[in-house]
Amino acid sequence: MNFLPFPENISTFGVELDELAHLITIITMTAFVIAEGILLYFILKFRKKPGVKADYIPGNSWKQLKWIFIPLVVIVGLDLFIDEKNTHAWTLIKQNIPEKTHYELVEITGQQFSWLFRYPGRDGLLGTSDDFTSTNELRIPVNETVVFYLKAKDVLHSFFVPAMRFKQDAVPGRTIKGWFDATKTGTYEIACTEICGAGHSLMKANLIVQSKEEFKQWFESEAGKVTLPAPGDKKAPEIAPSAASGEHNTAAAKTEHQVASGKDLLQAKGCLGCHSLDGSKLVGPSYKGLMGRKEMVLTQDKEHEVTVDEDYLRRSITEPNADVVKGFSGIMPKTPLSEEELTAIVNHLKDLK
Amino acid sequence: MTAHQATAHAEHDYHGHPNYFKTYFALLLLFSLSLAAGYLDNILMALLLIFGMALIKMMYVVNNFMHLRFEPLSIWFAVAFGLVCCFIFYFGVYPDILWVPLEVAH
Amino acid sequence: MSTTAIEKNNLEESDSVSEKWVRPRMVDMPKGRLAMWWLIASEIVIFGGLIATYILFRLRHPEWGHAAGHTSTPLGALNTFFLLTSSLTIVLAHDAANRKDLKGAVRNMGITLFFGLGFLVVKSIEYSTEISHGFTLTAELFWSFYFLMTGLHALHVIAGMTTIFIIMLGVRKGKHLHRVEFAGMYWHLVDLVWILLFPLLYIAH
Amino acid sequence: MATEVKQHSVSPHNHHSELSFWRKYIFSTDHKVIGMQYLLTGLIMVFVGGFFAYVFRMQLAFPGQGIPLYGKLDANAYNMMITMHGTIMIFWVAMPLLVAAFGNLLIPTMIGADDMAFPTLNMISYWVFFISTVVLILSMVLPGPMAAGWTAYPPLSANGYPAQIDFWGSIGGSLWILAVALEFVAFLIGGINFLVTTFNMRAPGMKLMDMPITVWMMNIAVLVFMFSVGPLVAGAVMLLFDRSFGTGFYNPAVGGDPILFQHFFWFFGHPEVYVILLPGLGMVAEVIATMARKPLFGYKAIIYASIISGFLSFIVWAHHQFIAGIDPRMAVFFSFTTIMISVPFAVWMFAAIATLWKASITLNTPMLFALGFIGEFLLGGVTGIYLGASAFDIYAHDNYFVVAHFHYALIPDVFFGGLAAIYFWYPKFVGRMYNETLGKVHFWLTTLGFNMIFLPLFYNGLKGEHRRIFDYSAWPSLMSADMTQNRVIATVGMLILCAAQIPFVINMIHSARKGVKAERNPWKANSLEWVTASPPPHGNFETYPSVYRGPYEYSVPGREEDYWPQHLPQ
Repeated sequence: MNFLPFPENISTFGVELDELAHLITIITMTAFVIAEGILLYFILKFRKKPGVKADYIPGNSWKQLKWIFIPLVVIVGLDLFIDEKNTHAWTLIKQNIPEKTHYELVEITGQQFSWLFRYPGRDGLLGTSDDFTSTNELRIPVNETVVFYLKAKDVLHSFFVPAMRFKQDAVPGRTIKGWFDATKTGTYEIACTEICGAGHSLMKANLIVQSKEEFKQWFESEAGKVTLPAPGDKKAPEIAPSAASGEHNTAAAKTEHQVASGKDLLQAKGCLGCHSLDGSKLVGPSYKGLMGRKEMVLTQDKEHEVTVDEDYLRRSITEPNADVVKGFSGIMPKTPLSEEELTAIVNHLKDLK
Repeated sequence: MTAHQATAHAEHDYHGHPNYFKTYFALLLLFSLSLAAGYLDNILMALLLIFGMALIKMMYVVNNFMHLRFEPLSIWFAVAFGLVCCFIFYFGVYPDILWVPLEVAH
Repeated sequence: MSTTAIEKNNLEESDSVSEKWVRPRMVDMPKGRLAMWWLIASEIVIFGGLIATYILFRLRHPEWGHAAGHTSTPLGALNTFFLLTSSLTIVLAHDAANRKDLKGAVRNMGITLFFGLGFLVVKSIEYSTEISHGFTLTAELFWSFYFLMTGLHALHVIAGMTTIFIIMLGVRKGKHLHRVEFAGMYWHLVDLVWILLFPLLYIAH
Repeated sequence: MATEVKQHSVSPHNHHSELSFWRKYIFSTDHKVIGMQYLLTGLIMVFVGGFFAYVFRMQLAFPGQGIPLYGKLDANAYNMMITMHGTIMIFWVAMPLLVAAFGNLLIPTMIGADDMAFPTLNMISYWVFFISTVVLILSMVLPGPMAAGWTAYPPLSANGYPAQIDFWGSIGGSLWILAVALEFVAFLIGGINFLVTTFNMRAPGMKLMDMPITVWMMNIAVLVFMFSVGPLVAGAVMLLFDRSFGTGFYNPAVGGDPILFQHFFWFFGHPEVYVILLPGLGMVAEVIATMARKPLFGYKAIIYASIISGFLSFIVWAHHQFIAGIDPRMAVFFSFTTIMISVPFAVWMFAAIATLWKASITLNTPMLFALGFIGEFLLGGVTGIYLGASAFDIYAHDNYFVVAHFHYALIPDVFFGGLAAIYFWYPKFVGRMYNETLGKVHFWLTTLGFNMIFLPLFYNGLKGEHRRIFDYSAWPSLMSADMTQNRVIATVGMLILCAAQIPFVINMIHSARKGVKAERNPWKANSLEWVTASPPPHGNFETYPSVYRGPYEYSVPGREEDYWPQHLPQ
């Protein structure tokens, strides 16, 4: 029976969660209706009638108190039953990962106002140089257990997929390991449910569940685009990437002083989370054909027009909310960038068509 | 108001004052012992000694100087429940700080 | 808080004429002392929460041992000595006040204030040496905890000293003798917290 | 009880009349005046908090359009408003109204004392509270107001990490922390006053088990508050240091831990909601027992149940953090304790309903509000079982199911319980009867408005609508027709709830001057506050009453009158 207005469930453990919800509803709602019924009945039946005095039932003897303690014992019994079912569901979802031969791996990083997803690349290991990332779009194969490593870059976020009945807070300074899976293909919404600042309500991502072949094909095309550094340098740390490699945040594990290309930096620093490359309007203005474009800009809410040139780009990265493009809200966080990274990004943005 | 009755009680409230000087010297002795224990090589032994003596000192101060020994049981209960709350908080937060690998997010 | 059990057994005892000391009931305690005990219970929870967190972090960061090494144990020991003796003198002051010996009470309270002042002086010496060595509030998390806990404790020492001073003025004129006890209890609380802080911050390397 | 005979002089405070205006009304040490001051501050702040609710409810129902009386709302202002709405409604309305105002008004009069144990300390506690209100309003106006929810989780509440420390840029948030800390100090001082008065200044012959249940509840509430607030005071100081000086208590890069503050906050947070709940329950039980002319069912059972709930409330806090990154094994333990803590309040509900068995109920306004409390709170308690189950909480955490649950648990307590108490003791402390019809209109409109807001939100919550979102247009699944319609219904319900308060304000102000003069015991109740004149003179009682029986001896067989006041020898 499925009378609660849940959205359609696509995960295996979601079924268990729905069952628990319906069990609790049946138990608690019957108790609620009985209690309300008795309350209303008593109110109507024992209204003040002239000449009729109330009874003296102080309720201090066991005979009278049993009217409270018997329903109480029933409630405690039902509660324990609910708690047993709940512990079963909780240990299934949160405490242990089902034994499977092959796991899909993904590293999810929440940052202010976008989600970054990192796939293990051809070698199947996260944290190696052939990983590739995507922003605000998580692709997983259907009927496959996906093991995730949830992290947060700056403040608390919360990874919530209503369709999969799955939610887990991302905490800076921790890597939370867990799993989820999907049994139906399609596109579903991902939301952030822990308040994380002004752009909290724009922090949306899409979960795209694909059939195995489609996923494999997409995976190959993405993995191919990654430019591998000199083959000798292939590091292969064990699965948990977090503690092992130092700054695993930059897309390619850089050799000592060679700065990652502007494009990878846009990805790694999460710029593409809010600014699109193909002209579509996301949280922030798009990068398409940015150089030399005329923009209406608000500086200390004085509206004036500015042509986009190098120092405007540099200033709007270091001082994001100094001049805000009209129609957007000034919520871009200050991201710490070294001088070379800043010049790399600005040069990349300049020759973007 | 039980004013006059309370003062009558207050006179012979503290039968036989706890000997303050004796308590003081006991505290000094424990204090110097815990200082000496600081230089023990066996770390665990030293820590146990030091904090054990700190607890004994606290018991002395509370019982003799603050006269807890002569107070109604509810006051014992209040002080004890305060400590119980701290322990509940300690054991509640313990797993989240000590069983989690420390990483540095930047 | 259900004191009915206690009240029942007190009922029978108080009728017997024995000279045996009877544990007073809550209702017979003077108001001030009852209030002081509740205040001490809430202070215990505040410092308790802070110390519990500090212990958790010490267990999590073993490397703080070397940072803790830079706290000067001799100065800490001197402070502990100051507070212990001032605890003794404030109790003697309370004892003197009970015996209505005004001069003794004022003298003892004066000594307590002196030791309290000594504690603050030693504390400021410690702070200045540490900060000059570069261990400021934001140097390392250990130092943040160190300055937070000792700073909060020092504030309580100052609050304790001002109450003792105000009550001392009253006692000199023979008023409010029962308040000496309350200042004493607050001072013992401050000493109690220091007894726990001293090993945690100074000895545990 | 040992029958010590206690002689009493006439109340020593009769020199009250020639005090100056300032000493008599503003800096008064009379517990009744201080109670009224808390009540008025609470009632004013309910309109401030309510205005914020009005603004963001309008924004949620009609996103993007200008809001009358406010204009366009942007994301930062929205975050600030939900933070302030939560903070004000809990710390500046529920606590002063239920714990401080009625604690000050009722405890001395109900136990037959002339005033609180420490009158000047009582006055200081109100003025510390007043300063905290001023600091709170300042914190809303100054730059950088707190915009991280009323729970203020770091790193967001500590300017995020790497912390851009600009002390003056984020002065608003720091003042918010200071205001809440000052409010804690005020309630600590007030609490100690309540405890000492109850334990030390009871009327002769009044054993602990003869005290009305309201006095018991106030004391348990204050004790639970006192023991739970400690760690949060330490936590708030650490947060203030993080915000202003860049220390790293909650900054993972330096070794701190953001989860630590959540533990600090909720170790205080959960006992806090019982601090608000217990006084409301106590006063509603008074009203039900008096209006049903029947002894409160199972007086001792309720008291022991409440004491147990006081203890349990300390081991239950992590159910707010099931999915906040704590160790999953902890959630199993806290899920069990959370479901167990619903048991004492089930005892409360059954006892309240059992009191009505074979009673003779007069349905006037206080009784209507009291029964409304029981009816609404049942749903609040029942939905608590959902969220206590950690597995369901995976789905329901931080979405509108939680919002609807805690409003169903808090609003019956503060609105219905508080208003039942205001109407019940209005004749006693103002000296005039309120207008019955205006009272009933107020009740039915409030019930309609309240249910109209939060029932649809249960539905939206189950559909996955998560909370604290400024504009849902980014999520097509949440913009479906039925959910947007529910949001509009909720906003209309909120407007009805606001409109319902107009008859209340008219009733209070009008009857204060032109209402019928109230006699000493209009409801024929037993407890001691109905012994003195209404409004009670400065020293409360001309001659101090002694107590011979429990407070709930209604319709005792063999007596012609159906009530038996505590102070009558037989």
